[in-house]
Amino acid sequence: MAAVPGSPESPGSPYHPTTARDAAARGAAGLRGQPTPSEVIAGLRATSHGDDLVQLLSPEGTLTAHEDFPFEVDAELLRALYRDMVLVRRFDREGNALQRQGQLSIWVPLLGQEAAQIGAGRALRPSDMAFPSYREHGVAWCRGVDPTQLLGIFRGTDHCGWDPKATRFNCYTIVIGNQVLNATGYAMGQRFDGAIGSPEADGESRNEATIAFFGDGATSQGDVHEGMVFAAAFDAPVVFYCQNNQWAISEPVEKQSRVPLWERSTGYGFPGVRVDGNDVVACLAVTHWALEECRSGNGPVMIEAFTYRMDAHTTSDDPTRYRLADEEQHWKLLDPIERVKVHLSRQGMADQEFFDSVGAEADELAARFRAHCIAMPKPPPERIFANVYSEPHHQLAEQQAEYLAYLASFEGDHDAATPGQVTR
Amino acid sequence: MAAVPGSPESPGSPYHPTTARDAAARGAAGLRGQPTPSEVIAGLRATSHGDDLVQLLSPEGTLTAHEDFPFEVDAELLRALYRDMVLVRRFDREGNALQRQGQLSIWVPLLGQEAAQIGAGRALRPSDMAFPSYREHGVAWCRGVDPTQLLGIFRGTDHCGWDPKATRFNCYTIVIGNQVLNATGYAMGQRFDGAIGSPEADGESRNEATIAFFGDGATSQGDVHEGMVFAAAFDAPVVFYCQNNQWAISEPVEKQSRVPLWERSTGYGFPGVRVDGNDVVACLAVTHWALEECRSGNGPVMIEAFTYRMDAHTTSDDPTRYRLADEEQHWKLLDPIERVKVHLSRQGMADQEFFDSVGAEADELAARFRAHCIAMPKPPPERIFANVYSEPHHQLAEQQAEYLAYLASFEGDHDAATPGQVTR
Amino acid sequence: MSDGVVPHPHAAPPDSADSKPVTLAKALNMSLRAAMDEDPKVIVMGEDVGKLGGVFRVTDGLQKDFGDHRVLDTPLAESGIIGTAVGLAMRGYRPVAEIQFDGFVFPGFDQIVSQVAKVTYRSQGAWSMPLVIRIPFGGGIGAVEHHAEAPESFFCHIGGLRVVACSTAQDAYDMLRAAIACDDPVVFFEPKRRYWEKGALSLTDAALTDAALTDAAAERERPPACFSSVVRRPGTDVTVVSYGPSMPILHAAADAAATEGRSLEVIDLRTLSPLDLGPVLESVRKTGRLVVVSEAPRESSITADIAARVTEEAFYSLAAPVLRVAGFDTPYPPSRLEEDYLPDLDKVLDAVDRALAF
Amino acid sequence: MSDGVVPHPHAAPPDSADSKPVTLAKALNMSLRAAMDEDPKVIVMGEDVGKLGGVFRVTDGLQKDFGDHRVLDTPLAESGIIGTAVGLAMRGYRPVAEIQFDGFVFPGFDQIVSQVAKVTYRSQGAWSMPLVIRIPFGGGIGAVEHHAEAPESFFCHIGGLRVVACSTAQDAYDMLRAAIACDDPVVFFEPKRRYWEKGALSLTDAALTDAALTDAAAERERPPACFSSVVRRPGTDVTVVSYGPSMPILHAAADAAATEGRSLEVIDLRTLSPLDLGPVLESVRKTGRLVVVSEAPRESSITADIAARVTEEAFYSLAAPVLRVAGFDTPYPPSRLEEDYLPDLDKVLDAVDRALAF
Ligand SMILES: Cc1ncc(C[n+]2csc(CCOP(=O)(O)OP(=O)(O)O)c2C)c(N)n1
Ligand SMILES: Cc1ncc(C[n+]2csc(CCOP(=O)(O)OP(=O)(O)O)c2C)c(N)n1
Ligand SMILES: [Mg+2]
Ligand SMILES: [Mg+2]
Repeated sequence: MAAVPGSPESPGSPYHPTTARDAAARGAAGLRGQPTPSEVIAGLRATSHGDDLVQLLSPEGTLTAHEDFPFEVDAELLRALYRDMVLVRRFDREGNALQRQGQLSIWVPLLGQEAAQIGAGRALRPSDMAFPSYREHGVAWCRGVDPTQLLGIFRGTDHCGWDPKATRFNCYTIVIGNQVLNATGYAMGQRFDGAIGSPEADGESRNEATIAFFGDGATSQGDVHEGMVFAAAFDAPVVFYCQNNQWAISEPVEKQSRVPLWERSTGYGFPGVRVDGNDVVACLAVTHWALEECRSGNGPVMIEAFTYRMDAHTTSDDPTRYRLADEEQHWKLLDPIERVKVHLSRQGMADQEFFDSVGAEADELAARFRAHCIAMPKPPPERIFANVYSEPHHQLAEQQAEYLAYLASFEGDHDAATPGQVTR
Repeated sequence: MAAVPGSPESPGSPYHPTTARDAAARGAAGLRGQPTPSEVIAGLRATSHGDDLVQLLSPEGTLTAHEDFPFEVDAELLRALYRDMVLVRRFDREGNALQRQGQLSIWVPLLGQEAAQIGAGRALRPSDMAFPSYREHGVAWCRGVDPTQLLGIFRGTDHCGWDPKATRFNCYTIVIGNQVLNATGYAMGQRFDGAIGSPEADGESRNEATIAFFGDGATSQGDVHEGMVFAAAFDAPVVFYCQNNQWAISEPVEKQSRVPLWERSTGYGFPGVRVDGNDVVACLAVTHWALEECRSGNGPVMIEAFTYRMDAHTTSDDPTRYRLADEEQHWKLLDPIERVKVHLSRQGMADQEFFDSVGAEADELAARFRAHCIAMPKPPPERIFANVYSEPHHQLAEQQAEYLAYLASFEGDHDAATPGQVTR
Repeated sequence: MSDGVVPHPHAAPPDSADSKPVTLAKALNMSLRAAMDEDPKVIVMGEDVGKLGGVFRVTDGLQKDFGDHRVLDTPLAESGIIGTAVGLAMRGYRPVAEIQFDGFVFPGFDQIVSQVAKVTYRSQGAWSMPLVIRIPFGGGIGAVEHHAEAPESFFCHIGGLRVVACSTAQDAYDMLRAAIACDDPVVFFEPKRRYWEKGALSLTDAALTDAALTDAAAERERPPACFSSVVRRPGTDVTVVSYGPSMPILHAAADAAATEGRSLEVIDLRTLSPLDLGPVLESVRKTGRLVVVSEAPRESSITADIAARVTEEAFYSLAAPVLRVAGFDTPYPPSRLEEDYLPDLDKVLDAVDRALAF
Repeated sequence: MSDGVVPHPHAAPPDSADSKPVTLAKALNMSLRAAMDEDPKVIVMGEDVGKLGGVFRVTDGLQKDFGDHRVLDTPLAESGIIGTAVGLAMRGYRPVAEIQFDGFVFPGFDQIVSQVAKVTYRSQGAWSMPLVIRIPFGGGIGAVEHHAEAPESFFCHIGGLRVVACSTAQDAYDMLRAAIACDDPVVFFEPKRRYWEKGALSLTDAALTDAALTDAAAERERPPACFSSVVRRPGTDVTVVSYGPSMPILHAAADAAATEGRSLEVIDLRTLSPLDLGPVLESVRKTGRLVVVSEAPRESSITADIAARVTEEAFYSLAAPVLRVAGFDTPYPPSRLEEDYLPDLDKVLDAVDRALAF
């Protein structure tokens, strides 16, 4: 990665650019809505990962092997990963556009995190289980969830548009971090079922693992801690996959931790790795390794994928209020897709025709995504009462019957009543 | 400390004596209510602390200096610490006896943890603030809380019998771990007030610190994690003082962590120390150091006081159901009071007269404690409604008036009605 | 039992071979054991539930017999207990999670509100959530702070949960079996101060089936449900309803009232959410007067809900407003004051008097 | 204002120098600013409250002007926010903690139940707990899960807390000042879908004092309180009460009913715990009919509580049972269904019709 000004080892407070003493020193007048110099340094610092980062494919497109994470990489794999990332980015951008056009209430962009998600997602086997947060559209893609199934949440037609059990990709979780405990519990179940630690036969094994996705901000939540405590206590085969995208809405990662996030794992006695989250090959190799550790009974494992949220937090957010364009510019140089493209081209692994065909496929996907979105109807009111319980529930049945009867009472009205508007 | 069988470095699973694989290997039949061999080893292992333990006064009574924690120790100090521990143990035992005799609903014994508590308690300045859990009778003693003020909680006459603000010793907290966040918040306030980091004048400073007490079991709670996250984020002058007494009711510390508890601090980027919790001098020296770190602006700091709960969890508990007498016997050899007595005697720092006088003082204290307890009356019913709010509250005023009128309605009854019994 | 009236639990148990007096705690223990015997997916988890058998010994001996794969001593963290139980349920287990005391459920509250209660809804039914959360609740045992609370109303306010409370050994056994068999999450309240009281326990097959529990309900032609309310003692003048720990007080009140020639109809709600108001409404249409008894504070509570709904549905039948005997809107007081705080015989009789005076 | 009747908030604000229309969000912002200006111990804390000014911009500009010692961007953990706020309050601060959305208060629930609400009681008054927990609440903004809930009933059930909800810019300003000035913990609900609606804001001194807020209360000779309920619009046929986001619906209903010759009396509760039932009872004694409106689910809720208490205290005045227009007992639905879920004009008018039909 390119060297950047403001080394993390610089004296002062590398992880604490805005301590009280700093603030006291510059006085309240120092706070003027613009990032202070120390904040600028902190922002840029975040691009400097320290020596501990696992990287296989450099931003310049150079591929090197890593002795701890051996992984066979061929042209086919790289092309497939490239295609995944381009397609995912394309429909992600379409999500933003649909929101701007009023077709979605909100969209949560993954821009910049394609490698972190595709690398992890492609390391999973169908029999593994994944617990996402809410930004994991790339992982969803790898799990076979059709992108259109993601739309309901953001259009307000459902809370989860895919079958989390069949896809082994849980519903999105919005309450920060609390899915991490559910993931740990699921992994405990895998262990209790004897689905780990059995010998391979014909290169195949029935061993399973679970992966939990969460952000840098989430690491502060008690549930994430308890997930790690339980996983360690029960040797649960779970990979704690933290996408450190440097920001939790407007708060830089320095607000959550003084030290790199992967180091949390040391306090619990299991391994942690920091991987270049913009390097899809490294994310794949490290996640593959971590899942294997879990499957063979050596879980849990923590991965910090060091990446960057290149867009706003959501379409409702305005990042110009809290970070500088310089920072975003810097990370553009580290783009996760570009480096794969450079490598493919330079190594003669793909020609223009390939890139064009992926581009065309992406446009088709985007068009289908858009068309599907626009056609999605308002669900019927019965949906309010459906699936609250798995077994019959007389009280809700009564409330539903009463409400439907109430709605029906408008039907005779001359002005073709729409409930919720004045109809009298 | 004496060497014990079952080294923590032995292969197998030093921190996980009862993993699923162990259990599977020996089958369900291996579980017979008695500790398994691996559990016995784990229990004994817990007495072996590894190389990282800070000890100044050995169980055999030998005092040595520690280069990281220099501390001046003289005869007067040692005699005072001895007296503290003897007196505290004496009224603690009286608490047990009062419970057995029906004068208390429950008592929470500190037996075995006198050094951990007196060492920490005596390191505090009056201006420091302490947040106890529920077993910190020794710390209460150091804060000037009269032992009789502890009785109300256990007799059911109050929820806190001392003034937590005046004594700077918060009320006991029973919900495991949640006081740790309150302590962190208080310490944040100390920092915001500028009560840390100012230069000493005449050896005196107005710098303050906070100390939070919690157990080994508490480390699993999300609130303890969040306390550490917030403290690190705000450079709060708080000492996280974990008394690892090896047990959380019936669960050995291995259920909570694979690694020594002090190592948690490394995941947050602040220092952690494991101290011999049965060595009052080491506890004093290390806590003194930690508080100074906090006062000078280098907080937070974590201390793990490695000790042992020599009695039951509470008077309601029956430890014979889950641990062996051997383990308790072993720890008797490490008694926190005995080693001070040996040192005082051997060094000629105290004679029999001194020991006798302390014994007599302890008996007097116990007698006063007992007499006070027995005389404690049932509080008046108004107490139910008092201090729910700091400001007037019409709804509770009404409920109180109504209830007192209801009670008064019995007063004319011929059979001298006691509410709560049939009076009609 | 088909008329919804069961024998007075204080009456001597029928002396038959298949019925014997056991403590409520023992009945729960037997219920867990039977469920675990029948279905290997039933697992028990919590703090100290293993070798210790739980602080109330409800899980006594289970780890010994079923192994530490199926009876899990967990780290000390309630959110962790509930949150991992959710994951285990997704994996196909039927976890029975123990919260050691009522006052310690709150660290796990987010998991209950945001996951336990919503997983099925969110996933449009793809996940069921067959999870039981056992909570010993209520006061009267002289305990320290946080050990004597009645938090049931919080859970009744959460759509997606079922909430029940048992009051007899027989119900303890049957209802826990039914709760474990239910594919929905059930918050199961156990009246801790009644743990050591003995009651008849019959293990006939009928008692084990859901059907038996919903008999009365089915007869009133409402949809099947795991649980239903039951008239414990018929009467004509005032209806008194409660659940869990206060039920013996209601029986005592009915006895005392009878000596004054007043006839109380005693109803045990058993299910708190959804409420099974059928028997209550039927009774109120007869008596015209209702007293609701609960240890929980009044504001935004289950007693308020019963009062509101009964008034709405039986407005013209009521000769008096629904009266409540409940906890004050304060934190739970120091235990030497709990007899002033808790519902008792006098307070219930006083409320009955007031209802009759309207 | 002394008769407890304030002008219709939809009426044009009086065009005077000391009154100007501002959004409800802006009024809250101004209130925070004024409180911080006056008392250096007032601090603001939460997620993104600093440079971003909060996701709703309620804290906009405060960090810039008061510094990051007094406007704290905290780590992402609600229990941490509430728990450290408790410690800061013990240290003498008056923290105003922001919970970003209603559905995210639950990780902090234990701190609220076990510490915030109990610290004063436990310490026999040694600690006061001058802490305000601000929660944007309610639906109607087309948001994703957990962003549209109405959790107020949970807090009303907790002795030791005060719970309030504002509905106008003026109240937003005054009530937040009063909440910050109060030595008790106040859970302060803000109707998020009304944040951008403008209302008159007068900053006369009278509006700033507690006294003005409790005027009506004082006249009814009840003990002083931070907050009181208020008749927004007098009427004679049916009393309709609500709080926060549904208030404009009540005004619209009163308008619509007026065209049919029916006169609704509209009451804004403002304080949810303790309830200030005086104005409601007074009204019901006149109208005989009460409709309570709230977005919260019905079971064990604030609407149940109002129904139960009003029925108990005004039994003979009621010509109809208290009717409720409230959320269903389900999780909050996907937002395209929220217009079906939420109270609206039709539902309120329907309830008014039903009340009149009794
Ligand atoms: C418990 C909870 N608190 C607050 C929020 C509001 N919120 C949504 S996303 C977010 C920031 C999350 O940051 P991070 O964990 O780094 O994930 P990222 O969004 O960067 O992927 C916050 C505060 C929430 N969803 N849940
Ligand atoms: C939140 C919560 N859960 C459960 C309990 C019940 N309980 C009381 S003490 C205890 C064990 C505490 O162990 P530890 O933290 O090691 O402290 P120790 O008692 O050993 O001093 C438990 C589970 C509680 N008080 N609070
Ligand atoms: Mg982030
Ligand atoms: Mg312990």
